[in-house]
Amino acid sequence: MSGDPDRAGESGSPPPKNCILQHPSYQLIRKLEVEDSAQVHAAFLVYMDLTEVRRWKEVSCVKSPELQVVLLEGREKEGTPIQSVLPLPVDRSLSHESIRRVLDRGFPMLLCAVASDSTLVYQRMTDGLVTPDPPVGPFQDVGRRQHRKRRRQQQ
Amino acid sequence: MQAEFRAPRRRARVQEEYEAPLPVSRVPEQRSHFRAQLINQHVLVCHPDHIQKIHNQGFFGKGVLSRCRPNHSISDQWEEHEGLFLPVVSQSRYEELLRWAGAALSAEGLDEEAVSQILLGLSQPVEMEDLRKLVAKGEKEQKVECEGAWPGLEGRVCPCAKWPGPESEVMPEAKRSSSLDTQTLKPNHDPHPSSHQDSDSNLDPDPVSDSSSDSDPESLVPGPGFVLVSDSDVGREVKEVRRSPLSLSENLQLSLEEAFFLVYSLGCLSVYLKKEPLSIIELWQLFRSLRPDFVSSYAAYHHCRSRGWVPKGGAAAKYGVDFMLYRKGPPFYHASYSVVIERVDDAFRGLMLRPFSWRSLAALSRITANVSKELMLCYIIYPADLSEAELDSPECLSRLKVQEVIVNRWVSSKERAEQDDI
Amino acid sequence: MADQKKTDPDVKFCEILSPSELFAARSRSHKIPVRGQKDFFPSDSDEQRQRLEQSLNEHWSLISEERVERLGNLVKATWIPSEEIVELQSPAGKFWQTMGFSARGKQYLLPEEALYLMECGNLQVFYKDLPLPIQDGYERFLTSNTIGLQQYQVFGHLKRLGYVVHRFDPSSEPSPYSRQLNLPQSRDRAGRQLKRKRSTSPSPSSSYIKAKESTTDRMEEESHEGEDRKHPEPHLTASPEASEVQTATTSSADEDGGRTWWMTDDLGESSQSLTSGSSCWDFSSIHFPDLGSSECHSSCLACPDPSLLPGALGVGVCDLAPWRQRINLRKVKMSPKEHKRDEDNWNINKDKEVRQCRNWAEYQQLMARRQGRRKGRPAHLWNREVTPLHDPTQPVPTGELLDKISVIKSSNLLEGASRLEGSDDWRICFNVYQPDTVADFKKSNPGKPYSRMCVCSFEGPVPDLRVIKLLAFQSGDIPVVFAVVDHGDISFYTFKDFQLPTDVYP
Amino acid sequence: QIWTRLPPKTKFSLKHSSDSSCENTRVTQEEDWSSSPVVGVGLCDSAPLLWRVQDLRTVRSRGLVGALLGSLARTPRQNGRLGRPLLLLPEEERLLSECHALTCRSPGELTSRSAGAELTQQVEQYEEEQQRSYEEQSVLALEDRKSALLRAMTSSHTDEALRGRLEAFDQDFTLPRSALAVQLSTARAGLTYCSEARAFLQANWPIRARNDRHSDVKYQVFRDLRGRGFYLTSAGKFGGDFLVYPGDPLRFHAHFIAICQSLDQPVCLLDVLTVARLGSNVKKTVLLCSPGTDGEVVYTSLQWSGMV
Repeated sequence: MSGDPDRAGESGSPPPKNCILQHPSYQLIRKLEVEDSAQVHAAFLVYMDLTEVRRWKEVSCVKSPELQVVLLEGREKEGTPIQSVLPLPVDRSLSHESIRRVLDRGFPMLLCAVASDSTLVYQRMTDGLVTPDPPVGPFQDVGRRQHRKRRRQQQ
Repeated sequence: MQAEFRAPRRRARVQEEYEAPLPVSRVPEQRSHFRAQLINQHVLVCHPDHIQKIHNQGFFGKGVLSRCRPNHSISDQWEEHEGLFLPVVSQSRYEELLRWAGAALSAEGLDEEAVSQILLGLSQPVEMEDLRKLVAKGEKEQKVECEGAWPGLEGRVCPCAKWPGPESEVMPEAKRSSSLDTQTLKPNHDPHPSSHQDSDSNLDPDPVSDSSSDSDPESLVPGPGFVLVSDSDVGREVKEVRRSPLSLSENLQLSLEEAFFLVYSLGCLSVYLKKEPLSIIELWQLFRSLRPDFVSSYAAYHHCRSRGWVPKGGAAAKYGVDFMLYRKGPPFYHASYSVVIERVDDAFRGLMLRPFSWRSLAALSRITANVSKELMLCYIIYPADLSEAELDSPECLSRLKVQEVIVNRWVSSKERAEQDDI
Repeated sequence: MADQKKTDPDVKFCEILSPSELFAARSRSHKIPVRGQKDFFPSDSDEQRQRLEQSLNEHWSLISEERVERLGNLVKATWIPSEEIVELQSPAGKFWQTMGFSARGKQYLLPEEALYLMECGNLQVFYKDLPLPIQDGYERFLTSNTIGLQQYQVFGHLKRLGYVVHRFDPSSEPSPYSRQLNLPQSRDRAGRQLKRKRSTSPSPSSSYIKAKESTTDRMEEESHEGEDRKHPEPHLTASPEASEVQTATTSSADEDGGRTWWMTDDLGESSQSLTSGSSCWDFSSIHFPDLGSSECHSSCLACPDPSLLPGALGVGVCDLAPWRQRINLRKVKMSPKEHKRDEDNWNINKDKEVRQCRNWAEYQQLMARRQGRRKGRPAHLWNREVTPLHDPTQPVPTGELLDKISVIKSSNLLEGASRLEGSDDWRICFNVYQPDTVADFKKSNPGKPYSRMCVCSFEGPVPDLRVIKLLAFQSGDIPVVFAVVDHGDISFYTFKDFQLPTDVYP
Repeated sequence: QIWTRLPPKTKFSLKHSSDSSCENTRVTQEEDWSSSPVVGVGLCDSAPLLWRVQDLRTVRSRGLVGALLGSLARTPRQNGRLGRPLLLLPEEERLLSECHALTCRSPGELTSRSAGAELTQQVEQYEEEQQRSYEEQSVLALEDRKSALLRAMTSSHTDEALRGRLEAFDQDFTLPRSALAVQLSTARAGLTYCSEARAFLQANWPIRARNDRHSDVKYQVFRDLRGRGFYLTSAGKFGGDFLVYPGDPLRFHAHFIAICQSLDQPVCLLDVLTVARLGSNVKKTVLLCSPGTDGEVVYTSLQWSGMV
């Protein structure tokens, strides 16, 4: 182990600089002046995940005035449509109304539950009724083909 | 009626060494004390060495950019370039990184000119010869890099896209074969960081296909402070080696329960708010104010830890519970229990942390069974005479009691197949 | 019926079969058509429409089928509304082994049993000399006095699978106290009668109680089935502490209400006196007793300071020699691994400075001095009123560490359960016996049930810990199953006591 | 049944509420009820049960599924396929009663029926009918025996021998009383109701407490989805309120797990995760359904995303 127990053990020494506080995107999110700091942190983690891990494009942070939360918007890949992401700490509750508020922005929406240790769980939320994909099986062939056709027609 | 204990299931492939159950020394000479920072009501560990120890000994926390262990790298695409293994980034990505570095430098008070000077210097191609020399210098160089995560005021560039901390170095071409060399340099390097990424992929038919684990684990080898910038815009692909403009230093985020356990039960962590370390009482009161149910959730967490199990709150979000309980640690065993914490008073009446209906219980029990885990209700029993003043100190824990209950669905007929007509 | 047919054939509803239909029904099939694979998307294809039509036809022909039985195979019975039971008029069939009871020289069925047998085509129940259709069975037999629809749904579900299902009568169960003492059940009929009168649930009519009385004398089965438990893995050991706690608390909890208060009161008092006493001890005046030192061969312990003893208690000199002989002085054999751990363990007795201390005060001073010197003991953790549970500068093996930080006590379902008052909302409804026991089943001596059922509605509340404890206490060592009825669906859940075993890694 | 042909991704939000075809379908359906026979409900322990096959068919043709509770007459000792009675969901019961298509038949009728002389008459009739049935069945049984004999003997016996045997049958054959086939009726016999009696029957319908908000929300959602042609059953075991089928559940798998809640009701995020997880495990979309302010129901589909 290449630790430095002595130095680390001294209680008096100042803590190392924190990287998060200096991250430019973090500063951007803070400028939105959302009071709920747990939600702000959640938004930052999701922002980092989208940009750094998933490499989304054109990710921006916006404030929802009705909900007083930070929303993220971006594209999964270049040229794909914009999506809204609502980051929310996992111990919260939410109403259908607040989901509708985000959907009303007009983009496909993801709800991202942020666990206390920064684990993220994304849920897709869509206005209206989205028929699930049929289970795979030989008997489904007919339905599946029609399903695809329908989907194509809608797009 | 006592529930039968079901033996935890070992993972089929275990790719890492077990270090220790908890991040405490077991010989008097070896002492370790760790440090974390309270940011936005969350506890973050920044020091790479601390991160390693806290995570590997007891599996506390999660890398904010990774799925469990902090192992995020600047690029998931790596290439061998004239004998050196380097991460590949696109020109646009590189420019993005440059912009960020610039923003960070401006934030530190540099004027525009100085910033652009530094950035210009940064983005110059690096000669392979120089790079090889740097690599040869070896560990000494590494130490320097560790100190600063950001380009300093002196204009000295820290080539540090490294992660995680001390084990990052430029990998010589004999990346895996010269095992002796690598081993000494990287004593606790995990060759397969993604090995337990989806901690339950074996048994848990994760609804979404596990596409991320398809990526070659080798490519996640921690990188040096240099990147291979590929620019395909000019018709043919041009690749050149440059310094990485900034470090994407990853932090370890601890849940409040994990942080408090390390501070109070093990005495091995100090949590700083701004520059001041917090006392146990301060931390307790702060956490209680952040989360009204902190006493109950900590009591449940503490109880499981004191029985030697590893509770993980993050994985539990996937299953809609408070935490998952692992034997030994997620890399070694599948989670055994999904735990839901309930708070009850002296007369065992529920105080409804999470109002349960048969509907929600049915769903929980079903998904728990689907991934061959058991649903455990963990009741925290508060004595009637426990005052608010007492609750303001963690010493109230000794007045609480815990009752575990296993919820099982009983199938009235084994032969009766689940009705398929749904 | 027939009369209406004649008067107004158009609006008359009739599902009564003609003699020729009845005759034809004797040879009808007993097979249930297999349902075909379902489609995922409705399309307008003829194929799909055809398949739907075929499925519906099959469905309706199954649903509309009426029960037709040979008269000779039917047991006749009459409904006695005043007593809410059914009296058999002809000899009982095979079902008598697991259902019904005799009284006053007659044979009776409980309403749920009668209804189930009607549905099975075994029983024809008459009321005022006319046979009751199944619908009347449901509407007349199932009331809040006897057994509700949801309870009957559970009863029927289990019976159809072959389980033996009896009403649970709390007064006929041995009390938890006698269960614990393993008392043979009292055969004093008068006493039992008295108990039954007190019983609140489930409330069968009094005649049923009396009737059942004569048949249900039985001995509680003493034998306990050997449970084949899986052995935990080597490192995994259920903490002995937990099991100790369990037995200790159950014994006190199971005591009569009259004695529990006395015990707890006593405990409180003794602990109080202990703490008040300790606070006035002067540590600097208490010397360490010299017990083991090999240099000193004194064979006597001096009298303790009388000020430390409760009044009027005289303690003389203690001769150590006989005690020494009884102590096992053999060296403990240790594996190399254990040796190593032992060495790693920092032994306080090897510490020179510690050995120079003559009393507690000096030892504590030494510790305080050391603490000040010690690195890695940050002031913000150690110089405050609450300090960490573990001092990382004083390493201990993991097992010990876990013991040290185990500050939250474990409870078990029986702890404090006896003081809980029963509730009408939650009660055990049925005793259930496994289908494979039917062959040797004796109503007079049914033995230990496989489980007990508590029927609840899906729209109702989920049991809280109080309810779980209450029913666990009532049921003893037999698991309570919650049968939750969601319209046509029934799901079964158990809430079992559990103590997470301690898992120690070196 | 226009709505079963809906494209799977049709939007039914507030914005699209003006969709006229949707309105029309619903209106037509309600009107249709007036021409259909009234359904007779028996109350058992206050649960609404349907007994007559005709009633079961009527509600099914209206897309109401209910839940079968009884043992199946053909093979009673199994739980895979159950038989009459059919239990109506509270929403089905409410829908029927609001369409004036429901009447209650209490066992009280039976009591009034069974008074004095009338009862004696009924018993006599019952016995007469049983006797008549016995005679008819005897004839049928004899025929049956004869034809069986004929089949068995054609090859090996002479006509004479056969004729002798058949004559002996005619003289000696008696059907044992115990071999009489009798019916154990399922539904109680009684009057059906004609549509004119509707208003009167409506007044008779027992008033039940349905004041709580959640049942109102559930009812509005049920009504709306049914109006769109979906079939609904209870979804308790999936953690939801309704399972939503694109067509008759006999032939189709459910597509959705509907969760009904008013727009402003907060739901614990963990509960949302649980049910969304379960939905993806069973390959169904979780549907949040809330009645909007203008009577339209708002739907949001919830799917476990592919982002791990």
